[in-house]
Amino acid sequence: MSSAAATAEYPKKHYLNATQGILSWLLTKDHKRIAILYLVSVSAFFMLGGLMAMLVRLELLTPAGDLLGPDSYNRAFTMHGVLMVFFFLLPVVPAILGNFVLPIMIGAKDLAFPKINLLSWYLYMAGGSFTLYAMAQGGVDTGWTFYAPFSTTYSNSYVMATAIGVFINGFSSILTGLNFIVTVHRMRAPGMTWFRLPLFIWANYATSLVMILGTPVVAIAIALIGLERVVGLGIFDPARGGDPVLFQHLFWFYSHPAVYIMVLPAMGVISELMATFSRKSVFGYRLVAFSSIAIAVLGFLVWGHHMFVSGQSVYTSVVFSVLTMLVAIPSAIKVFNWSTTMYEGSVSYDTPMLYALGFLGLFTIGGLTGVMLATLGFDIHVHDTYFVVAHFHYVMVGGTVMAYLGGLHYWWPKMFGRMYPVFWSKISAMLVFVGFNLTFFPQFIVGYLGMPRRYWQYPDEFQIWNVLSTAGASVLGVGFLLPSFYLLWSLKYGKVAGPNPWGAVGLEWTTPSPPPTENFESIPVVEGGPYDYATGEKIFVLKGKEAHVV
Amino acid sequence: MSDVAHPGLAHHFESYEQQRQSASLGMWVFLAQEIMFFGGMFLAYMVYRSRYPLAFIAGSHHLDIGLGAFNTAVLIGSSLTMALGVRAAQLGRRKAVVLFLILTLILGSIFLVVKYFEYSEKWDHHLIPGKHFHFEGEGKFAEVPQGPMQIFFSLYFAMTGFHALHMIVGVILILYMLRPAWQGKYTPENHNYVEGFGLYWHFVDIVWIFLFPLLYLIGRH
Amino acid sequence: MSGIPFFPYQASTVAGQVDALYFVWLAVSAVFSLLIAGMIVYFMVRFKRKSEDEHGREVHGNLMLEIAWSGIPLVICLAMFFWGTKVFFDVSRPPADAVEYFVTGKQWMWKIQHPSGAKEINDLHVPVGVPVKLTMTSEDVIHSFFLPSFRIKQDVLPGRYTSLWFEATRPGKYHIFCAEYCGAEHSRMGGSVYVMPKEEYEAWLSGGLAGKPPVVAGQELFSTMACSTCHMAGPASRGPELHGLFGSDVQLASGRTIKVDDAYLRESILTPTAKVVAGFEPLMPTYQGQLTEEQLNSLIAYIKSLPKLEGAAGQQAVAAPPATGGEG
Amino acid sequence: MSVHVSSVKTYTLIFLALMVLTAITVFVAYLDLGALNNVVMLTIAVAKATLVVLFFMHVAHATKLIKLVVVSSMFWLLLMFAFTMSDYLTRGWLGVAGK
Ligand code: HEA
Ligand code: HEA
Ligand code: HEC
Ligand code: CUA
Ligand SMILES: [Cu+2]
Repeated sequence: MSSAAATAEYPKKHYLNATQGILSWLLTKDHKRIAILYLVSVSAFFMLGGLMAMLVRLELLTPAGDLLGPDSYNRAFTMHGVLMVFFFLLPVVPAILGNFVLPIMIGAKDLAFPKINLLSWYLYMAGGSFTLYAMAQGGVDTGWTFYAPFSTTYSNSYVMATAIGVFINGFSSILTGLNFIVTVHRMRAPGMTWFRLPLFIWANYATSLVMILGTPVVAIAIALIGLERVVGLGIFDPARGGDPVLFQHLFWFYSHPAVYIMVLPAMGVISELMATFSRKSVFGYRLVAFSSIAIAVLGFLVWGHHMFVSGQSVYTSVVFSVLTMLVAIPSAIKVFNWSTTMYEGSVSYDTPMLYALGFLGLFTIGGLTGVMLATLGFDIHVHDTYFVVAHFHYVMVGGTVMAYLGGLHYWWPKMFGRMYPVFWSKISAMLVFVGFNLTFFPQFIVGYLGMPRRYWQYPDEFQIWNVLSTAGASVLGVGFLLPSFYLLWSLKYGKVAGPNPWGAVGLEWTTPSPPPTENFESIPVVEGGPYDYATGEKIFVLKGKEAHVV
Repeated sequence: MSDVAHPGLAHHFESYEQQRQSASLGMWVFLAQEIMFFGGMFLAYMVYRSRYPLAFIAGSHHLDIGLGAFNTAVLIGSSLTMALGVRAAQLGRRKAVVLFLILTLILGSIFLVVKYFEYSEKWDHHLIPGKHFHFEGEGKFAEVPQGPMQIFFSLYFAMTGFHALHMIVGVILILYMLRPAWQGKYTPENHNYVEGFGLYWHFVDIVWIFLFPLLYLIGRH
Repeated sequence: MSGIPFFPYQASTVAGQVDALYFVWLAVSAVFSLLIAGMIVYFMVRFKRKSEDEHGREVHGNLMLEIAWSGIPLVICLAMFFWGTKVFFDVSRPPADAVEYFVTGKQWMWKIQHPSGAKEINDLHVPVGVPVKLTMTSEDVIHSFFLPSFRIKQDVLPGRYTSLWFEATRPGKYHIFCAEYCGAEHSRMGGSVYVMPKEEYEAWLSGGLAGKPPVVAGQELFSTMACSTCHMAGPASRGPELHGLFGSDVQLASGRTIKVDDAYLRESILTPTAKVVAGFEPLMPTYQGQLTEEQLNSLIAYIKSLPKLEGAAGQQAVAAPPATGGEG
Repeated sequence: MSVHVSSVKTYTLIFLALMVLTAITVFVAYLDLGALNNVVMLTIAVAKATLVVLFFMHVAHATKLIKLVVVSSMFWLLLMFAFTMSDYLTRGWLGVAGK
């Protein structure tokens, strides 16, 4: 923390106390307040999803199915996947961090469509409610992938309610993407050219493209599943000559790009963190910016890698395999660029940076195993085993969740104007890192040994690895719980942070913390790049007043 | 255009031009999303039509080409009235806006009513996919298997159903716009809403422009 | 099994190839992970912030470096892609002499039929050193036949055939898993594959497992199901000649030609009118719902076994199918 | 910048063109052109859609960005079609069931 913080004062009027009362929150159009609404609700869904994960891990402690019945187990991992993917990881970075800082970063007073932004949150809550209803009724047991014909004809669980939930939630995601795209195109402050945009903006822009072009396809696919179940349409029904593999195409056409919805904004966070905590601009800014777009675009052409053993044509598999390899290259570029950003930098060990460095290591492992999975001859052995489970937790938890926590710890003082206890936050970062590896590394091994995923009981020889994994999960759980305590504590008792506790550049650090409702007294004029640490010059000019940088 | 005190200017925009541009980009991005939404069904159509050509021909023969063509004309007509409505708003002609919105509303409703009769005819002939489905083919279609026939009709209902749903939403939105239109709220400076809605309505028309030949006109010779 | 297991047994000809892919990838991953970790740690220490208002020295990029770290992973990936694809095709293409077994998946069991007609549930006995091809289908949802020690798996779909082949190299007992989630008992839908020396396998077969070879069963069905009334070969036949049909190209009434494979035969029997043969009326009734998956397998096996006839051979050949190996 | 206002005449002409194209497409459906039937049908549908997009939806006078949105979303749709159909069209090439 820079010394600036010590003398800072808490502003009297800011977005949190601008208006009072619960309605002023529920009807707010302020992007910052909507971000807080998301923060609360997304965290709740994460806890619920985490609870399901704990059930799964506990059941798997022993080879026999002793804690849960098979039906409960299947519901537990399905609800875990559905909640975590659709209600936690997809919205977490864009809807919380993106909503909060995106407009400020580009010098705007709000997103282009504040009402639609609020509508997004309501759709999210509506979708969530349907899913919770399904859960309360007894849950769903189709897996988060809803494969037909199991989901359409054979499952006796609350598929319809969940499908409606996911469908509605999809539109929340679409509207967020729409808002971001229009905002980035139309609301940039004067002088904020495309190549002066912080990389977080580039990443969110790329994400939004995926949200717009991909989400509707999964929406219609899930809708057709629902209609097949309820009204008896027969589009995927093999008994009537339908092809269940067609559903997989439609599902993965979205759901592969969706993994980039989950990771691109996280990558944007990492770009910001590496620059701020190395006090230096990101190595190869343009390459990183273009990589985001490349990932978003190429990411649409690889979905078939989930279907190598599905009965898809072998020739199509070959095409998807090589394209998957290609999409890994921009990610590789980014990892190297981030690492070398530290070169000749001024590297601090603040909590957000610890998370960022954790991300680099874990995402590398997750990504490399992803490329392994893309290798045809290899995937036929490990497909639908714990190897895949380990891969995606490495990228999703080790990657995105780490980045999210880093971003949260980075912007927390901006959001609430107060610092959290540094010591505890570092402890939690370490616990997460250690617990995470202990949980998921053994799954690579047990996966290669042949343990299939979605197994409620398993042969004895796999037990040792499952015990390690369950042990790790409990450490991980503690690591994730800690922040909720000290962050809440800091709201009231934390040290006042001041406008720029990290000595960072970027428009959001020129506003008071917490920022006023309108963000800026007047729209700033931007005269420099996003990470001009070295020049030490003032790069933003507010009308009449100058903002300080560094 | 000056940015002081424009009647329709929202607080977070700097100028009305910025707001207008945002609205139109936003609407187009929304339509991009719609294209992909219907695209999923068109893809399913493509897969099954190439797989079961005969069933698709048989199914198509069971659709009423007259009603289909009539509805196509009605929708194109409604697109015309909608376009003229937007034009009236651009020029600030209050009564013309109202008139064209009402005409569009009427045409849209006619389309839906015709659709209703088509659907109920399918119901009477047991062509609703599901347990009671039974297709009586004649002549060269006598032997077309029931499964693929069900797939044809599933696609028919899914595609026209989601299309009709969009029409219904459109009709509701017109009803919602009538009052401000009557009050003269849509002016040369402030007609984003009508214009955005127009885009939506035309898009729905385009979907039908594809649905009509793909469903009604297969193998008619 | 003793000790902590790290790798599954290598019990098929392809297992070694898949493991080789794995080990090379592991090495590549280790190198890159250590490289990244090394860089991070070194930079953290070397460029640790010394004072509060210190800032970094601007380094904007380095073209050569960036080309290197895009190019090297690209080359590695492409190399692994080609290798992986080669292995994939080896695993996908059964040798011509592979012995065909039928596998039917059903919630939650595997029904397996040997070429000799022997039937088993959840267990699969195979001779060592003989290429085996499994032709698989499902009666309900999607399952997936997974043999970890052989490093192969393939989804098993309702309404369609998929296949899998292997040549076991090491006698023993190995897991069969269902790898595609299929409902409540998914994790119990498995059993064992027993790889046995040839003589033992023969002995096991003669151990009184009832069943007719599919070709024989198929031949019987062919007459009981009245197929023979139309498909009797010769000019009077109402249906097309089935001899030598498998693997040939058939001209359809729609003008298309199609290669006859398992899927086509299946479709021709279940929904004959979906693809009508040129020059024939769509007379054939549908057999959907009248045949079990096993019966269908048998019929197809029988049709596949019919050799191409030279000249106008006629009825006899249909009546007397070629003798096929394996006793019941 | 002011908004482009099209004339009533333009709209009416487009409307008439659309009606004529509809009539043609129905008429052509009754002719036996073999595979050409589909080609003609789709060409007419695309032509009609293009007219609507360009004139009723004012894309002819819109900014480059909007044109880009229109073109790229169509392109995306075609990508989805092409890659999925590549599976259906090559199934069975290898001559091994399910590969
Ligand atoms: C955040 C989510 C996320 C991300 C970012 C990724 C990223 C990648 N994924 Fe992953 N994936 C999932 C989430 C994600 N995945 C999920 C949820 C599933 C399972 C779904 C289910 O079935 O339930 C899955 C499944 C999955 C499969 C299917 C496996 C199977 O079911 O059989 C495949 C196969 O190709 C794959 C590949 C990849 C690849 C190549 C990348 C690449 O983008 C990774 C690129 C990154 C790097 C490569 C690392 C950095 C690079 C270097 C340090 C340089 C050195 C590099 C080389 C030498 C190559 N993933
Ligand atoms: C964002 C995505 C995400 C995240 C964060 C996680 C997090 C975790 N996941 Fe999850 N996982 C998926 C996405 C995710 N997972 C998906 C998509 C699947 C596939 C589902 C399918 O097959 O359909 C899956 C499947 C999956 C499986 C495989 C199940 C199977 O195939 O049978 C396992 C097994 O170990 C697992 C474990 C874990 C663990 C231990 C965590 C831990 O990181 C979680 C730790 C977090 C907590 C523990 C929360 C903290 C809170 C508490 C401990 C307190 C309790 C709560 C209250 C007081 C209210 N996950
Ligand atoms: C009523 C007469 C009739 C009966 C009974 C009949 N078929 Fe056929 N079959 C036909 C005709 C006619 C055709 C060609 C038209 C077509 O493809 O549908 C045909 C086509 C076929 C084909 C495709 C041949 C090709 O050349 O592509 C197969 C395979 C077949 N039948 C198998 C069977 C089997 C197996 C049975 C019994 C279970 C059976 N048929 C019973 C009349 C019959
Ligand atoms: Cu059968 Cu899983
Ligand atoms: Cu993927």
